[in-house]
Amino acid sequence: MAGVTMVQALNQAMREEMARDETVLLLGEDVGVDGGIFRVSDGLLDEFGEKRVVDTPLSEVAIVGSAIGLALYGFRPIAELQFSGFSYQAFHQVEGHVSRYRKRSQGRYTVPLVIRMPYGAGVRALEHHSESREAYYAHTPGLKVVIPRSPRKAWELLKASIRDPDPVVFMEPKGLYRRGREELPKDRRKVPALDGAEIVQEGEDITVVAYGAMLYRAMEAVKTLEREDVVNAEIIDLQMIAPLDSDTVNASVQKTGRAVVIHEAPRTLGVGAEIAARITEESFLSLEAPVKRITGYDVQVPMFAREQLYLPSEERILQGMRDTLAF
Amino acid sequence: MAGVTMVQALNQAMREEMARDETVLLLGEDVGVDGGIFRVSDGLLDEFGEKRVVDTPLSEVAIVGSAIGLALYGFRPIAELQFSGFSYQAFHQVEGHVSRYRKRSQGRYTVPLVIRMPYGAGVRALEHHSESREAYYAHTPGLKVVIPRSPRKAWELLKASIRDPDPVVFMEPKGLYRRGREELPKDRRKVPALDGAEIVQEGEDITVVAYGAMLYRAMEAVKTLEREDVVNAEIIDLQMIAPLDSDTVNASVQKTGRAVVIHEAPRTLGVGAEIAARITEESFLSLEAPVKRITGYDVQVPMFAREQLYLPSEERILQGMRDTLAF
Amino acid sequence: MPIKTVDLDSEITHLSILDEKGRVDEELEPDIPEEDLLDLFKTMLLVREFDERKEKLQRQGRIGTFAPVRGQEAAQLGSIYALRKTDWFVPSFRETAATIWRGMRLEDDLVYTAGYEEGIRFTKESRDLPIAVPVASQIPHGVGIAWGIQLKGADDVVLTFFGDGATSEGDFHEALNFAQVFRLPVVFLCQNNRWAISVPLHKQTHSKTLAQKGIAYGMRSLQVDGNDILAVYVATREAIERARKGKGPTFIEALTYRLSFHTTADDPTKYRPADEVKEWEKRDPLPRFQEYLIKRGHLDRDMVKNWTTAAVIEVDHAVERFERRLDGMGRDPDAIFEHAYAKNPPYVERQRREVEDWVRARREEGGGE
Amino acid sequence: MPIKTVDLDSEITHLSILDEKGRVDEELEPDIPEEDLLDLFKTMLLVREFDERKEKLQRQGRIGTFAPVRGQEAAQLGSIYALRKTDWFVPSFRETAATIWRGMRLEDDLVYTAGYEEGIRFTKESRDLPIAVPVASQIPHGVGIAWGIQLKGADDVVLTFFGDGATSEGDFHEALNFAQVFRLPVVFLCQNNRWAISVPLHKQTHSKTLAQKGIAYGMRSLQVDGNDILAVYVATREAIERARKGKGPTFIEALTYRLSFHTTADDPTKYRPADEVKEWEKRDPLPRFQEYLIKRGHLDRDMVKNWTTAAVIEVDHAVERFERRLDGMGRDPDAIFEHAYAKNPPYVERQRREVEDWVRARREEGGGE
Ligand SMILES: Cc1ncc(C[n+]2csc(CCOP(=O)(O)OP(=O)(O)O)c2C)c(N)n1
Ligand SMILES: Cc1ncc(C[n+]2csc(CCOP(=O)(O)OP(=O)(O)O)c2C)c(N)n1
Ligand SMILES: [Mg+2]
Ligand SMILES: [Mg+2]
Repeated sequence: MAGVTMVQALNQAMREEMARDETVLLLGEDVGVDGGIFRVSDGLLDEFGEKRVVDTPLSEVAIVGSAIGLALYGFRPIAELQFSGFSYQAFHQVEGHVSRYRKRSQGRYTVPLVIRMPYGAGVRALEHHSESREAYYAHTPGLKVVIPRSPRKAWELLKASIRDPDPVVFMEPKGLYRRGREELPKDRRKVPALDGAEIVQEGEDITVVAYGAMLYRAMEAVKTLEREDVVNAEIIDLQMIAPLDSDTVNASVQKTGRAVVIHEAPRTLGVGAEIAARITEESFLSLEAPVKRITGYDVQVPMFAREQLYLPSEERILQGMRDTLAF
Repeated sequence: MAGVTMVQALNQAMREEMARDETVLLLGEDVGVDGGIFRVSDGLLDEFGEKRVVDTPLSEVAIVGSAIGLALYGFRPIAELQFSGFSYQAFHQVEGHVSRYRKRSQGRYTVPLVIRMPYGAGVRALEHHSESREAYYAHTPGLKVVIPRSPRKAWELLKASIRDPDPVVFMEPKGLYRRGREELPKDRRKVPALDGAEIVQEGEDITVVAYGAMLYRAMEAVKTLEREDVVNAEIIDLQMIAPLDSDTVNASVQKTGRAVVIHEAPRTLGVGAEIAARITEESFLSLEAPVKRITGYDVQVPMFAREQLYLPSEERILQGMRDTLAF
Repeated sequence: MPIKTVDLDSEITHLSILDEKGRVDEELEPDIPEEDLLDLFKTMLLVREFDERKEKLQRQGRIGTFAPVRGQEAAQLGSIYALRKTDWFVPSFRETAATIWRGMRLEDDLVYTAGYEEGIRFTKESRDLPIAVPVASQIPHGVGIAWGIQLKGADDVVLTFFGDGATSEGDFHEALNFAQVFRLPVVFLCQNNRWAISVPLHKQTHSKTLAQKGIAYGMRSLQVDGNDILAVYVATREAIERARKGKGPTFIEALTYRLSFHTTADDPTKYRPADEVKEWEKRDPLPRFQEYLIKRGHLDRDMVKNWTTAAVIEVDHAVERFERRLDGMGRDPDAIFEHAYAKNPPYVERQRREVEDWVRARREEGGGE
Repeated sequence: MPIKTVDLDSEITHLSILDEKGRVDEELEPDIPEEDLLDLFKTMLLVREFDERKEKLQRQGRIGTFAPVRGQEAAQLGSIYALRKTDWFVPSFRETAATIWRGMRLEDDLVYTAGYEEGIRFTKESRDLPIAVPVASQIPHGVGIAWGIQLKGADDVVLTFFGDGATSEGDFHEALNFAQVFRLPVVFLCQNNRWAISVPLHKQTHSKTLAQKGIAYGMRSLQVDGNDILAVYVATREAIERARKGKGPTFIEALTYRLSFHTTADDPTKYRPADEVKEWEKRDPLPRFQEYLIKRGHLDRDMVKNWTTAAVIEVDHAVERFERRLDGMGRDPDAIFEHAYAKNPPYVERQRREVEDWVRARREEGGGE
């Protein structure tokens, strides 16, 4: 098959950035010799040596905390946390410091680090390996939160995140790690800066907002909808959930008058809540139906045997769009 | 002055519950000899002894983590964290365990603990002492999150939280600790179970949703509004932001057609987002204006000299209500 | 004297009773009833067989990933054997041997590993915690239970397990400090299997032993040969008895080795020299224990053969029961909404109905999965 | 041998050079230039005066709460003096003496304590971190900076401060382990002032010394009399030089005492015996250092008197400048939205305009605050 998987694209992005900028380095549990438990850093140790690809002790606080120090000193560390479910061990470092050094020091000290972590369902793993709690980070002022949808996007957004002057929590939808391939751009040097949402399909009748793995389910559902119901959907990939590019979303809703938003995370206070609130605030008079949230449920994420019942399915998404169109 | 402050009410609630139920105990930094840095546990050590009122080492993880163990064993621990700003040190224990043991053990093990923490602005303190990040906890399935508005409510809700079979994050609006006094009920034994929002004032024209310290600003603003604009507001104190009693809110909005929601927390993904989303979902056809959020801003909370510019002021709330009424 | 050495009253000892050839130090040899010795041995055989079978089931996609025990049987069984049924057992995620000793049914473990919460089955009397996936995060829970025991004046004890990697986490540090400050009846059993996934011990920490980490808390700490079931038992028993008498916690480092992969998702040949594994194969706790039992006249080769076959059959049966149960379980969505709260809030109940409606609609359409 | 003692190659020494009467151990006495000695002494006087003045300003409501230094001047100045300007200083929240030594202007400190971010003023050349309020959370930052230094091949060093209470936090543990695993050029300076707010040392941990906590990481660790500026200096200098030479981190426990309250929000008479404070008054680092300087002929009583007056005047001037600056600063809302991100997102800019409009509207109505 042509092209690369998301795992390979992320690997390539790090490789290129490390070659371009010697202040970029990678640290985390099992990122070196093992190449990362998902193989995202495969080969980087051989290429860049153990000063720049560092296997650390089992210490999320020290990984994030020392990455802060490295960033303060002038490096651009990429800290890998093995699963988002273990990122909360270091949550106080993120809330208390990563998001604040710029402010606290009146701009003198900044922490342009990237904290990478796989998140979301789809790998038949144990408890704590399937959650989507990106809203914790998106609710924290001072952070950027990026979620790529495809290999190419993963490559582009990770590079942009590494170059970004602000700290980025880079959440990798692990269900997409090996789903599908894409060619990377020919010209590898041009990297657009981090910048909001992308309209992946234009349409007139309904706005469909999603990100990460759910985007594909949304797109599949839209295909069925367009075929069976003869309507056009505008599909938006948020790409960044913080800062949230609600302007793009609102412009779309002001055209379509209807919106659904889809994510894996629990509904309550998930990103869909903010999208719904901002649409209501800014596009109220255009709205012909309530904004519909198609999301994970407000309970603990089940173990993997029942995961699919928990996640928004194509059918649920399709139904949600139909309800919204019929409202 | 008659009645008790919120600090005294909380103290009284713990005292009564500890006297009633010997499995209730209090642990935390400085809760014993010092009586808590806000004096909430004043005198409890003398009354109940150092086995039940325990000064711990400076370890939030161990405070919450050992409280989990105590709860698993059959105790009903109250864990005090000194400020919500230091609760993130133990966030992984809350996200990973407090909220999950019931589920994980298929109901065999439950953790009926209460994690108390002062939150919010108003004490002219250093960084990390003024934040309102209750949404982190409210977004975590399996937890209850309670926020009292007054001495009497603090007494009642803390007692109910201690008796509740689920884990409760009990967030105390520190700006209200010594603001105003109220009598506690004569009959101290009757304690209503934790149960959703309360309509503190009935009205017809607009629904005003708030909780904690902002409720008073909302009430003051409503007074001005009612006086100057001749309208009636229905004021709802959420009391619990998880589970969120949106049914009460929606019933109100279906009557008034308009709503504002007020909180100190950053706007993005704050509780107001969820309220706005649920109102839009369930009361869309009744809505005559977009739900207005009057909140803290999406930046790091400033140090105390500029705190008032950050917090929703009475004027901002008044203006927000007027905009909503005039929409 | 301006420069003086502080006397810390702390030293770290290393205990070993059964050597690599199965020779015993008779002075230190504990007095374990024959029946128990043989039970422990049978359990070792069973756990090995179970591990292997799970690996196959996983490769066939019938269960999910899991962490094998191979190499650590003595560390787990020697210590758990010292615990009373009424004491508390706080596992990490690799203690299948200890958990089986505590009475877990193999089929339940398979149900759990297949992704069903129902595999966790405790009775009201259970004093075993479910597995804890976030490394080290269970350690403070064990401390809290021990605190509860102390407050209640009960004479129970808590045995808390974790690995070498766990000692780098803050949770380990905070929990051990607490336990010693309050002199709680808890024993910390660190299975130092020399690897944390791909990270070897010397990259995990620069301390010469893990046991010495206990010195930070003024805690009694020692090292044992973790592949020597007798030494593990003796050290744990003593620690438990001290704890039971109110003398506070002990930290035990059991030196052992993870002979297998980290989990089925892992390929250790990527990071670990084959030689090292071979060296440790020689110290395998199972043949060593077997030699000991044979030398003591408790066991002969035939028994080993028969029991090995019996283990295979036991696992066969467990797998059959597991598969029957899976069939019955279907994909009942209700389970998602159970045990979330004592009583679900209204909107969660509405979500539950939403899922139920979906599943019903699907069934009516005659669709499978 | 089945039970053997493991040789840990680790012992904890205690260093003291200047005793409570100001008598010096001449063999260990460091060779500090007279000018520097007197500068250090002047700074001690200044910090004392500044602490007192801040207390008054706080009681008058002109500044917010703060953490006084009294009793810990030697621990802070002896150590910070050993640091080059180009080395890195990572404070906790009580290091006003060290921070002043590094060049912080008193008025900036007052501006900060009055609740304005602008009190934090760093230049591009600054190698001092801002204060860290969450206990122990700054320790890994110092480790990361040291790691950066090592990677860059620079010969700078990091000096990281924290208190006795901080040693109970997981962040302390994870950071020290990291530092030793990577042999980083960082010195950990623990000011053991025996209290963490109301929690005394023996409730904080059961370890005999805090220094021995370094044994957990195989880290060189020692104890010094923290009220003895010479001992603190000698120990820190040696540790810094080792770090500079690539020999890795050192953990120094400086035994000192918090003579004052925890912060202005605190009343230590509630929890701490007056006797204990009296005992420690006798070991006050200031008179002790003063005696030493007088004995060495560097100082006389008149100089002390004049310099004390000079300190008062310096603080007077700082307060005046502070008050003038506050006037000028107004309540500019813009500051809330500055330095939030490199570039604010559009909705944050809209929020900024919302606040500006409010403030403008208010001003136009002629309302003050
Ligand atoms: C807090 C946390 N971080 C990372 C992981 C991922 N992880 C699972 S097991 C493991 C290694 C554990 O090593 P050790 O403590 O030595 O136990 P062992 O696997 O050797 O039994 C890691 C890093 C996790 N489960 N929890
Ligand atoms: C993580 C965290 N928990 C609690 C607090 C509240 N607090 C501020 S200072 C302090 C005591 C600190 O003691 P120690 O480390 O000994 O430093 P000292 O105050 O004695 O200088 C506490 C509990 C905090 N700032 N951070
Ligand atoms: Mg291990
Ligand atoms: Mg202290």
